[in-house]
Amino acid sequence: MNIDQVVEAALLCSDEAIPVAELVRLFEGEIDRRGIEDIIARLCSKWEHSGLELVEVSSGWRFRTRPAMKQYLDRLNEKKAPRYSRAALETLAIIAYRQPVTRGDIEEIRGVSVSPQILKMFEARNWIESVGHRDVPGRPALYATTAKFLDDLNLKSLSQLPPLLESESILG
Amino acid sequence: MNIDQVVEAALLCSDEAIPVAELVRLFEGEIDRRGIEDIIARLCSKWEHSGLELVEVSSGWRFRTRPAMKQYLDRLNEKKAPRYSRAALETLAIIAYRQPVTRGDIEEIRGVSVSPQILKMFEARNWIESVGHRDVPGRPALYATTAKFLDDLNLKSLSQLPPLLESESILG
Amino acid sequence: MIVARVHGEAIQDLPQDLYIPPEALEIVLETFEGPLDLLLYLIRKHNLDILDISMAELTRQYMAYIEAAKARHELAAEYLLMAALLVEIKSRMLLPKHAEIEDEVDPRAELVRRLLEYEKMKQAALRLDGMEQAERDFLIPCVDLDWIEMPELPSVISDDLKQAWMGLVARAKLTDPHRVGREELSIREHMTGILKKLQGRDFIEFEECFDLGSGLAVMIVTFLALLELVRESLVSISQADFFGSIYVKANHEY
Repeated sequence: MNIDQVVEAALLCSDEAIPVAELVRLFEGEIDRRGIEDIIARLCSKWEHSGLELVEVSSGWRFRTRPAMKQYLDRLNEKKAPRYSRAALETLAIIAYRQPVTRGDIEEIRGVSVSPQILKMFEARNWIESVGHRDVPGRPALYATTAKFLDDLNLKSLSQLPPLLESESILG
Repeated sequence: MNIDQVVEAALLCSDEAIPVAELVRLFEGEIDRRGIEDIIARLCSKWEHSGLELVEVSSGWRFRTRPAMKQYLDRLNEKKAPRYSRAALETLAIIAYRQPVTRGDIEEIRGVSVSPQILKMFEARNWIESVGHRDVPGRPALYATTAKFLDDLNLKSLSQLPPLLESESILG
Repeated sequence: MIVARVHGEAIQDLPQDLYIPPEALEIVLETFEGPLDLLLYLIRKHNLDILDISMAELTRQYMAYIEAAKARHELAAEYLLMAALLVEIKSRMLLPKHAEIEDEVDPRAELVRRLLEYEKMKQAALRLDGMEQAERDFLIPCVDLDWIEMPELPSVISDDLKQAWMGLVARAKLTDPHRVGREELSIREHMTGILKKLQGRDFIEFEECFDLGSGLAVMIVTFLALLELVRESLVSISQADFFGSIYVKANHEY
């Protein structure tokens, strides 16, 4: 077993950077820091022309992928684009088209209760915000869409949302 | 960027085995399965004399350290991987060789009750999973081993498990 | 040295007639994985033929063992159940065979089948343990991808919203269609704008609601938005004196 191979395997299998002082322990102290540094120098040049590189970071040495690899490796990690549930999209549509609305308004239009998670989710994404309170018992928050919502949907203003006049034809 | 380097980096950066069909996606289909298999063959021989080897397991190809490396690498990690108790190992063996089995089946074979912790432990490691329910009162869960179990034992399929002893040899 | 207490009586020495050598008793009960494991141990220890077990012998050894063990341990019920089974098999074997019943099953058959199956699994467990295992015997490299993965959020296009709305309308079969056209939508946009201006403030001046220089059309829409806010009781408009300043007040302020 070649000493370079041991250090290489240790670095490839570690999910954290390993300091030289730690690598010394691989050989129970039989190889000193200088020896480890020599091994690292050899490994650096061995990996010079490959998809990975051996780099020193604050906490020690570690392998990492070269940035040029990203475009390829990203293709493996392609996840299915997440989608919002119908309930979420309808809630968003109501806020966009009927703003400012309270949660009660949304529930009245949808005919079912609206989970607070949906509103929180869109608030967290900074797509909706509370712009005031309706002066009725409970003082419910009035929700409206934000500028970020428009930006993210590539709209200049709400008036660029698709018009809904066609709804008459649906209703027949 | 050399194609071998891309596949090598992808395999070194994945904690799970990658099937050939998946590796094809690295090149957006420009290299077919045969091409990927050629790359893998080249990588296998490139890594032949090193601390890691490229192996095929049930869910695809992946690198692993050669067992001879473990004694060195263990010096870095204070925490030793757990050894399973006999009760745990026997439970695992029954699930592996007699799957799908219910907890009752396991108890019948071992002649003692099976602690739910053992099943939970292997489920947590994703080595076993419930694959259905037996249609008897109580509808007990049927356990089977997973692809990860095979991968972690470096096996391509259940048929690579060691054969069961013939009863004659027991009589010895 | 007290080896055990039986019925409160201290036993100094191991019983002499015990077939189990003392060293076997040194093995604590926990080393056996149950009665089948113990039976296999006894069969092996005494070279009994598993396919032709001498029930008298096996039962006596088993009983002796669990009697001794019982004195030291809380014995699991499975061990006692097995004792009952052994005695039952032994007694059935004492009964004369009926020559006329051809397919009379050997009372030991089921026990032998279970012992063989258990022995197979016991061996399989040892072999599994002998196999290379991830983490215990080898590691899997996992080099960091050196870029931060941003969680991908669902993308929405404006047509999704339209479809969602149309779906709502269709589902509700609204008799009174909400005619939300371009104009009305911009009214609602301005309603939101006025409410945003009111945030954190008790009131604003009427003029502040309007974005001067945005053109007459926008001013009119803003005015309509203000009227709509009043109609929906979201704001109130007040004027203290003739020709004095007009204030727009958010209704949530008391």
